[in-house]
Amino acid sequence: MNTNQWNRLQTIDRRVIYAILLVVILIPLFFPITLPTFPSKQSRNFYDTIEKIAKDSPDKIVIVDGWWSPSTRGENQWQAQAIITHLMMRHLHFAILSFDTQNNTVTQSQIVEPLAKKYGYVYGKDYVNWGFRPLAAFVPVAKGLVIDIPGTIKKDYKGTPITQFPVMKGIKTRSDVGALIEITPSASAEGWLGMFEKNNSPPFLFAPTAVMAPTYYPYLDTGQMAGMLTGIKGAGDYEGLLGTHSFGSRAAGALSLVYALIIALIVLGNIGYYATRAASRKEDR
Amino acid sequence: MQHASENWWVSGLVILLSLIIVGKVLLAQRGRVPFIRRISGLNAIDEAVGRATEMGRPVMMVPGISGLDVVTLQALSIFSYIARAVARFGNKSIIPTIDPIVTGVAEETLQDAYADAGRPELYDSGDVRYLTGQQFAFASGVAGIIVREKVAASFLFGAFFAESLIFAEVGQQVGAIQVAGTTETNQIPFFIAACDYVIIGDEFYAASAYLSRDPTLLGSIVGQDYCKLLLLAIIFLGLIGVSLLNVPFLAHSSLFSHPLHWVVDLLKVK
Amino acid sequence: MLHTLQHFFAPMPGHGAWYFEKLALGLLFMFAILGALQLAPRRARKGIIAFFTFLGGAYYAAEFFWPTNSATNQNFLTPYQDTVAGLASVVGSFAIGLGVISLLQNHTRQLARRRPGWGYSAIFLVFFLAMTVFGLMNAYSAKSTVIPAVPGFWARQDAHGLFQFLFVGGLTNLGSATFAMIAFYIASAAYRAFRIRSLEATLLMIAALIIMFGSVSFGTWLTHGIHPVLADGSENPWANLRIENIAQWLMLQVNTPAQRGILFGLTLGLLATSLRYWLSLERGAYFEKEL
Amino acid sequence: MEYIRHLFNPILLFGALGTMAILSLVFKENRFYRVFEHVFLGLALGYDLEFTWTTILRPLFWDAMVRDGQWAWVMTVPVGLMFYGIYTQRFTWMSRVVFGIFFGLNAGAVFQDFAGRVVPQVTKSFLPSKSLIPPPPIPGDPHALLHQISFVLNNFLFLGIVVSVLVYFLFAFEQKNKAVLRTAQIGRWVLMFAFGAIFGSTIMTRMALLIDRMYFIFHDWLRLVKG
Repeated sequence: MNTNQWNRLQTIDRRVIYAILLVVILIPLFFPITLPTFPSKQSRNFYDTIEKIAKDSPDKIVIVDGWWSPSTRGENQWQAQAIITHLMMRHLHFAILSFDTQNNTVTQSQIVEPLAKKYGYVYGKDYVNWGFRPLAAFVPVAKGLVIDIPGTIKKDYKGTPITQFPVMKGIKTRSDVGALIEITPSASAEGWLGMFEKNNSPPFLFAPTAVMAPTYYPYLDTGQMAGMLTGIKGAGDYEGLLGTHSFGSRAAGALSLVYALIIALIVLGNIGYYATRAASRKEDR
Repeated sequence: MQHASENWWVSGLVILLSLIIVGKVLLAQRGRVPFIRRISGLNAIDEAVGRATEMGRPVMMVPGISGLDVVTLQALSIFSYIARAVARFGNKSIIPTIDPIVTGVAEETLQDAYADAGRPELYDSGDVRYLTGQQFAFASGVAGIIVREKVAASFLFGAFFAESLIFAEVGQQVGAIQVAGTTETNQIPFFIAACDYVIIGDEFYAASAYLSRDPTLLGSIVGQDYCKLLLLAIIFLGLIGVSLLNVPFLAHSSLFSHPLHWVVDLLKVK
Repeated sequence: MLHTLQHFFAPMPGHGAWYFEKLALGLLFMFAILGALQLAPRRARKGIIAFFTFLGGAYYAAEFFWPTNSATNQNFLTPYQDTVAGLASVVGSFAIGLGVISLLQNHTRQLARRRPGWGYSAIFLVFFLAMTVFGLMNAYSAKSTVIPAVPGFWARQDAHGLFQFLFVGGLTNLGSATFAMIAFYIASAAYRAFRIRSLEATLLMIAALIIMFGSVSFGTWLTHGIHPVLADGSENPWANLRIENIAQWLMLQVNTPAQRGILFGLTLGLLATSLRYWLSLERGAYFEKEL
Repeated sequence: MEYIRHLFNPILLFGALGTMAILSLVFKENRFYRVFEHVFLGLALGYDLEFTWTTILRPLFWDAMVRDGQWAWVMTVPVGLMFYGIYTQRFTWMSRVVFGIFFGLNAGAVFQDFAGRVVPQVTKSFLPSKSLIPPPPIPGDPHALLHQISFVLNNFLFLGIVVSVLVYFLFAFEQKNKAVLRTAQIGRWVLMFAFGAIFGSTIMTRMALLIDRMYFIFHDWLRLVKG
């Protein structure tokens, strides 16, 4: 190859890159590629924690708290879907809580209700929706849940007193909570860790978007978090562990291809750069 | 920490740092003008504005996407120097804004800078453009301005978030010379990838001092430097304390370990 | 004295006697202050601005530094935080007119003079008006009919439905789409910037590659052969070389301290700049202009 | 027929057309983009106006003043009018008074911010275990020495990075001193490495959004993708 051809490698037109990127994302959506998944340690710990609750304390309630809105549904929705599927597969009781207005509607109608049909979950008997709280109310809610759950929540999302639901029978304080699951695009873990959790009891399971995740590794090291799902990769890991292979694994497949593409582009660009430079040096001599 | 009384050592430190800064400012105003190091990206302003003028295309400045806060004001004061260069070359500038109050301050800033450079007639009421208060609507509007006006120089200073890369890549694609600086550390990598010159971290706060060589601002920068050294000294002291606590002999003798713990925990807030 | 003041400013839910008089009085009083400011000599103007700037900052500074009651962690200023925040957001909200006026001016001018691209200004104005009208209708009477039903073609549309169309169909989707543009740009930026042309660019590239390999399946597959536990059940020290562990170490041991160093500089810069604004020590064209 | 009706569902159709229009900009600026850019800006401004009224002015100002009789809120109106001084020669300076109040409000909050955000970072740089001398080994640990060595190395590295980055950000001390200059250079290299890491860890979230947009078009709207 001469200098020009090498040079082409480092000056690929951006529109070509964009077109390849689109194709690479679309292929796994149409033709699911199930790549072998290697779930990360944190995803596996997340999964194992739920399994352990199902075995050791199946009568406790699991709180599923969501701070995400449709703007990060690309990651958080699939995390929520995988986690709730797992809860239903092991027939654990759970409660939905939201600190975002749209989150509560989306979680209830687009995730839980379709899954409930599949797994025969009945509202009030197997799960309950504690509704939406504004962010300003976070501190009183988090602190209140420690000592008095019915007194803090009072009513479900439709205004029915929660004590009327069989699922809430015997659920009084923090010690009746099997796990706290937090699905979020923001820095919401610190609040729960500071005001609700006590030495990872009940187990704190965290599902942030991929950008947020690196900030929270220290909490995993200190054992303040039992497990973490990192973005869509985490959702894909989880579906792999569950064996469900829904959209999360397809998106994770697409993501692998995208990463491969970007890495390939970087390598090509550098080969082109190196070869062109070497050739021009030769000409200089 | 909600109030000073939760830990007076911490609050005392904040007061001490403030006094150092204000003291250095006052000293500099009395004539002790200090010297500061080169900030490479800022020397490119004249070059960028000059080239834009040769090409007959406008200069764009975006003061970030937060409301009227200290960061945005600092960005506007950097822009007032750029605007003077624009006025000297007789070019045109566009400032898109995301906040109505910022719009008002930006209009005043631009007018003042043009008047300062002796070209008040260059100011046009369409130069400062309020677009909307929504992050991504603003981003799509700015992207539209960049491609339609074919801006030849683009200055991105202020608080930027995810949209940083939209501005920088679109600008890169129309071939603009781009200089950027932000207080949001997580966006700096994207500016580095797509802009010609990037100023990092608190070079952003030093920029107006560097450009104006004003004694007050230079004094403030020196004050900040002393504060950094003070923070480093505290870290070293704390480290020595923590390290000594790992020496078995010292850790087990209460004569040493009590004062060591006291020193180490001085700045802790319950 | 304080009691009389409190009584004077007390809310009057039923619009009792003097409600409208007090409204008028309040307006008059404020306008009188503005008038007095305007009459003040020109050379006093900078001082007036400096005074109000100082006043604005003094509340939060005093609220922070004033010793608190240890039982409640509050001082005498704490209860007014909501009021101050409310005042600031109400007064700040009045400024939205500045933005709306300048935009409407620009677009109606385009339209009136049929300048090139005036069609886009028309589109802007139509959607602006639609969103404002149906948004407000949605807030006040969501159920009121906007478009009556035409059997066989469409059902009745109420204000809420139209607001949903504009908000969910338009605003949120357009926002997500703009956000998604970044995916394309991040790919082209990575391709262009990550070259071995200088030590700095090379370092940037290596760190990014390590993190990328550490976060996808085929990356972790590369080193999945290193088992975290040895045959005898003890931990395997070589497991630190698994790519995801290297990535994690990089984030914790390199990224965290670097970010901290930046943070110290940034926050000191913020402190210094804030002090200059608060004490009106700032310099620059805006601050040195003759008023 | 049902499918055609679904394709013309106004909310989905609006969203899908808008999505395609906006994304088309990455290839080339075009009319389709320009139309939806202006639709977007119009909607956003309208929403700003509506949002400001329903979430701020109506509850805090109008309802408080009219319904609850807190008449004193009327006094904010003349203050708000001061912004509009910029439209006149005579009252321009008045806008600076109210701008000044806002500068002050922002500046005054800095003390609490600094104490609450920065000082903990200072203490975290040596607490709880950034010691440069390793703690005594845990009994029965087969890799005790290895753990001690990595503990010390990691902590030295951590300290070294904080120091070199801070030195890079010193402005006033003339960097003629060789040691200072070299430390600052190392600081800059470390910064680049850290920035690369940030870049790498952002890619996934950004890509997930594009994947989600494609899912919206091909699953929610076109229904070509199952699941």
